[in-house]
Amino acid sequence: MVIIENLNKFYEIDGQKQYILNGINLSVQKGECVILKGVSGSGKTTLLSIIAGLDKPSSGKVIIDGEAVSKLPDMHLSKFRAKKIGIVFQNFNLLEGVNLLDNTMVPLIADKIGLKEAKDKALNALKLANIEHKANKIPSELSGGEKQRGAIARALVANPNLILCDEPTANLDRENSLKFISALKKLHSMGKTLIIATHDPIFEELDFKHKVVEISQGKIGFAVDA
Amino acid sequence: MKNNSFFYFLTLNLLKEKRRYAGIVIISSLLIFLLSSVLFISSSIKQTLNYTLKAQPDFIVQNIKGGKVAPINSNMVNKILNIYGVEKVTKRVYGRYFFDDKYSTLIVGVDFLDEQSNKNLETLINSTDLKQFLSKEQMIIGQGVKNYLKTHYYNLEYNFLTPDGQMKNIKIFKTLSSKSAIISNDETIMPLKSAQKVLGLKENKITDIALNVPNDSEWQTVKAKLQSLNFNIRVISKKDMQKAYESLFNYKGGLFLVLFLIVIATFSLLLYLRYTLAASLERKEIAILRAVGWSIKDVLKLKFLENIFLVIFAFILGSSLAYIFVFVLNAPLLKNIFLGGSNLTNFAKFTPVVDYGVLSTIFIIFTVAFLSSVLIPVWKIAVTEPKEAL
Amino acid sequence: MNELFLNNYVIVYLFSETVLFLMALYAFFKDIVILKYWDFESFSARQLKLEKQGYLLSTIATFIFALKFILLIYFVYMIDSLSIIIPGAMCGAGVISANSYGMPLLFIKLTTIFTFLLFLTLNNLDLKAKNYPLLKLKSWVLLAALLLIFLESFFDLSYLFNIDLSVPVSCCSALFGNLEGANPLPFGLNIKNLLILYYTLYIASVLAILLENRFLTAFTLILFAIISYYAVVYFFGTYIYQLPTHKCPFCMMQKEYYYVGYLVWGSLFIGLFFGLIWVIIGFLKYKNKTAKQIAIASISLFVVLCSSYVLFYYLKNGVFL
Amino acid sequence: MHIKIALFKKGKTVIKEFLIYTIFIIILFTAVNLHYFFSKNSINRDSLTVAKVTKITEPSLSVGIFENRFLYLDKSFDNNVYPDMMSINKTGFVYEK
Repeated sequence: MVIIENLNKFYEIDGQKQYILNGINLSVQKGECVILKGVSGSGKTTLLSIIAGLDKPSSGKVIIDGEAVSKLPDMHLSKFRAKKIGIVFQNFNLLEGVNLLDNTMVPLIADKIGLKEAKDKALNALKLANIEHKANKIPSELSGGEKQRGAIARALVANPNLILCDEPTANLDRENSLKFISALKKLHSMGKTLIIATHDPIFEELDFKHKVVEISQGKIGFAVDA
Repeated sequence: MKNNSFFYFLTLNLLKEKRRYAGIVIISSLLIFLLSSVLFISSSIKQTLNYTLKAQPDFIVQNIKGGKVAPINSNMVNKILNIYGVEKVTKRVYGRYFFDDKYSTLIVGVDFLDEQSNKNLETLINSTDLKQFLSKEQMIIGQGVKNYLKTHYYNLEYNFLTPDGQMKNIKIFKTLSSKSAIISNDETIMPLKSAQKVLGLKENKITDIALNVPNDSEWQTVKAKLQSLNFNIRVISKKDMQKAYESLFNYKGGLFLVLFLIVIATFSLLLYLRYTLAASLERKEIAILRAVGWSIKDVLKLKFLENIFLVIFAFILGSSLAYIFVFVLNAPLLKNIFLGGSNLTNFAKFTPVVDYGVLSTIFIIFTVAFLSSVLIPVWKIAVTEPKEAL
Repeated sequence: MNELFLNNYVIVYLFSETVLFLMALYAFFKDIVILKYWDFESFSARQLKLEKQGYLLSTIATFIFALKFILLIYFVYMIDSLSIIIPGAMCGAGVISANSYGMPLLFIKLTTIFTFLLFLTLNNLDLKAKNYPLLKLKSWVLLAALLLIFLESFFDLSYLFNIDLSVPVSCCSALFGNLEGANPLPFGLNIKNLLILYYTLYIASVLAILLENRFLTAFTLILFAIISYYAVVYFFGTYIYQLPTHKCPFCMMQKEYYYVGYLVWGSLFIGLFFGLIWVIIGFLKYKNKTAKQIAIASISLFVVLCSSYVLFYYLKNGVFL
Repeated sequence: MHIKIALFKKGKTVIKEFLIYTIFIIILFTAVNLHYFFSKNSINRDSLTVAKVTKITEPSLSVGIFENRFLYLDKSFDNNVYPDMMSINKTGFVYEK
């Protein structure tokens, strides 16, 4: 499903290369759940954003479903992202002033879809994330956990196979974190591939993870198959 | 519409930023309102003048003395009648009568015995009243004249003071409608003889002679023949007048437009700065859109359509309000720029004229300025890196 | 400097052209940078920046194209309305021939619009592919289009500044009327042969497009456009004006003829442009069904429109002019 | 927050607030067009009748200075820089003294 080959990301400052990611090799099978562990600044977020095509690598390759995403032109990359990848952000990233239903629709809109169909799909996704009763609320009226579920609904709406989560529980209390994990389990049982970047110890207790990858200073420290 | 979720999102986005856009729409419509009002007035006057040119004789023959128009002998009419191809030769008597050193009226003498004038007069006043009108020495006055006379308590008649010091009393028969005030506001129509007296002309003297030449291709020859009647004759053709009217109001419209361009340049600059500022506020939002799968092209489309919506909204609003201001409310304040304000108050009503040329002029000038000033900021925001959402 | 420059139309026209000129100038430098430094394989920051600037260029190009199209119509309208000010002119034909810059200006305008349309088509194809295969080509086309804008601006100013309001110009009857003994038609044609050629070329162009023969399409379409010009001016126009002696390509754009001239010339040029674009992208091994359909529909509309004037005149009056 | 209402067709929805603005604009636009349709030329015809009687078609300008109403015929060349332009002191360029 996801193959990362010799991935580098660096910035050149005064002619010196500052590596953020250095020679990453990783492969994730379909349906797997992978935890990227590491302290802040270790590069796990950068790795996640390169996998999602939000950022470009300095060299190396990311292949998702047989497509080399990092060299795709914007139009294709965006379409690819809309269809194949769902992202759950640390700070939820819902559009302010737009209700949850419309927020969930956003990934579909660029794909020239009818409004009715888009709303139906969005409502389905909200149901899946157990938040459809708040469909008409705007983000500022929602609690952190509700926002998180909204974000999951948005990540699911286009029915992607790959779900990426960036520090998903960083802004949640323990109760909501547990709820989030049960939601992840549901996704896992649906056969989605999950890649989660986190440093929250709560994920240690996860019973369905396949792999834990520790990243430190831009390198893969060790990878454990669970 | 297959794409209507996009449209829905577009409107959602516009309404969400309502406060931010309201200011832009208000200023834009105000600018369009001002420009359209001015151009509507000038094109309306131009159209009315061009329309009334139908009634304008093809040629006017004047007598020039010392560079000024001097009375011409009425026996010149017979000389002109001898030229082949000439038709409807009419005497015209007109001139300014000053009520005091500021206010004046244009006295026009009309030969009511002339069959042609008679027929037109019938349509101007009801034919049943025509006999009554011709029975006495009476006059028809324009709205502006009426207004002036009324403030001086002359409701039924006026005593003109002729240049030789005599009083000439003429009854007021009718007031011309303000609908024709663009050309008749300060006019006083009276019988030819009375006009001659009021203007101090001798009986065989008239102001000038009008004539028609039905065949266009004869115009050059007839003009040459008229010129050769006397060395101090001036011949004015209808085409000269049309051109003069055209440039008279083009001039004002054009001058205003040049000033307006400066205003719109300032507006564009402000718009540019505002959008650049807004771009930094919107970065996060656009980054989210990009992160969930919108391409640069989609964002560009969204932002451009938003602005096109604004432009169209402001354009319809501004130009419709200008239409109401000019053609329903008769452009208070602004009217005097075109009609002047120092003589009799003008009661002109403007003929509603919606000229495609004028409308497209306003639209083009505004769209070009607006869209070109937001183009680069909009692009800058559309290429926001999606990783900024993280 | 003369009274012309206080005319509303002229002011707005020059203002818009100036804005477009500045945009074109900006795009010109950006385009040169892209042509020089583009390297798709690179991951460098510069390459990423260039990819983004590609979008800026296509946005500017779309903007310029849309406005140039509107401004062409506006220009023709302006020329027509100037005929009141310019002595001797009865319609746009006299004004445009007021000096020797007029006709080339009109021709450059059409070429500019065509070049931009070509760029936008190439750009669209390029963005659809995954590795920018047409980038160099489209950038060169854009460069050409921008250079044409500069040329056009020069001609614009030369044209407007050199109109002398004190010198009468010829009106259309003098420009297009039958000259004594001289045949204004090309290749020594007469009206009958001109019409035969006109309809033959129309059928040939449509067939060539349908048979996907690109060389033939280009050849017949261009020839058809040239013949159409003469056919409209010297034959179909007389039916639009319902006057056998009135030969003019401009008067039909006036209100008296319900602005039909815009439709007549518009359909011809749109057909020609899309036909040629179909030919060009065909040589690059791309297919575009829409361009093909627009081309056929547009020239067919042109032919039907012209012919119907003749037909209706005949049905109404029972004779030909 | 935004109430959506069904419009014309099933399944097609428009935000109510947007609809209000659109309807406002459409009403304004229609009113203007109706006014134009019913009142165009009615004013012109009156002017034409007066002009037919007087055979004078110059605009009735409220000009302060007395000037011959055929101003435009004074082909004056007192502006040496732009001889083709109408001289500004005579055309009613600025009407007040």
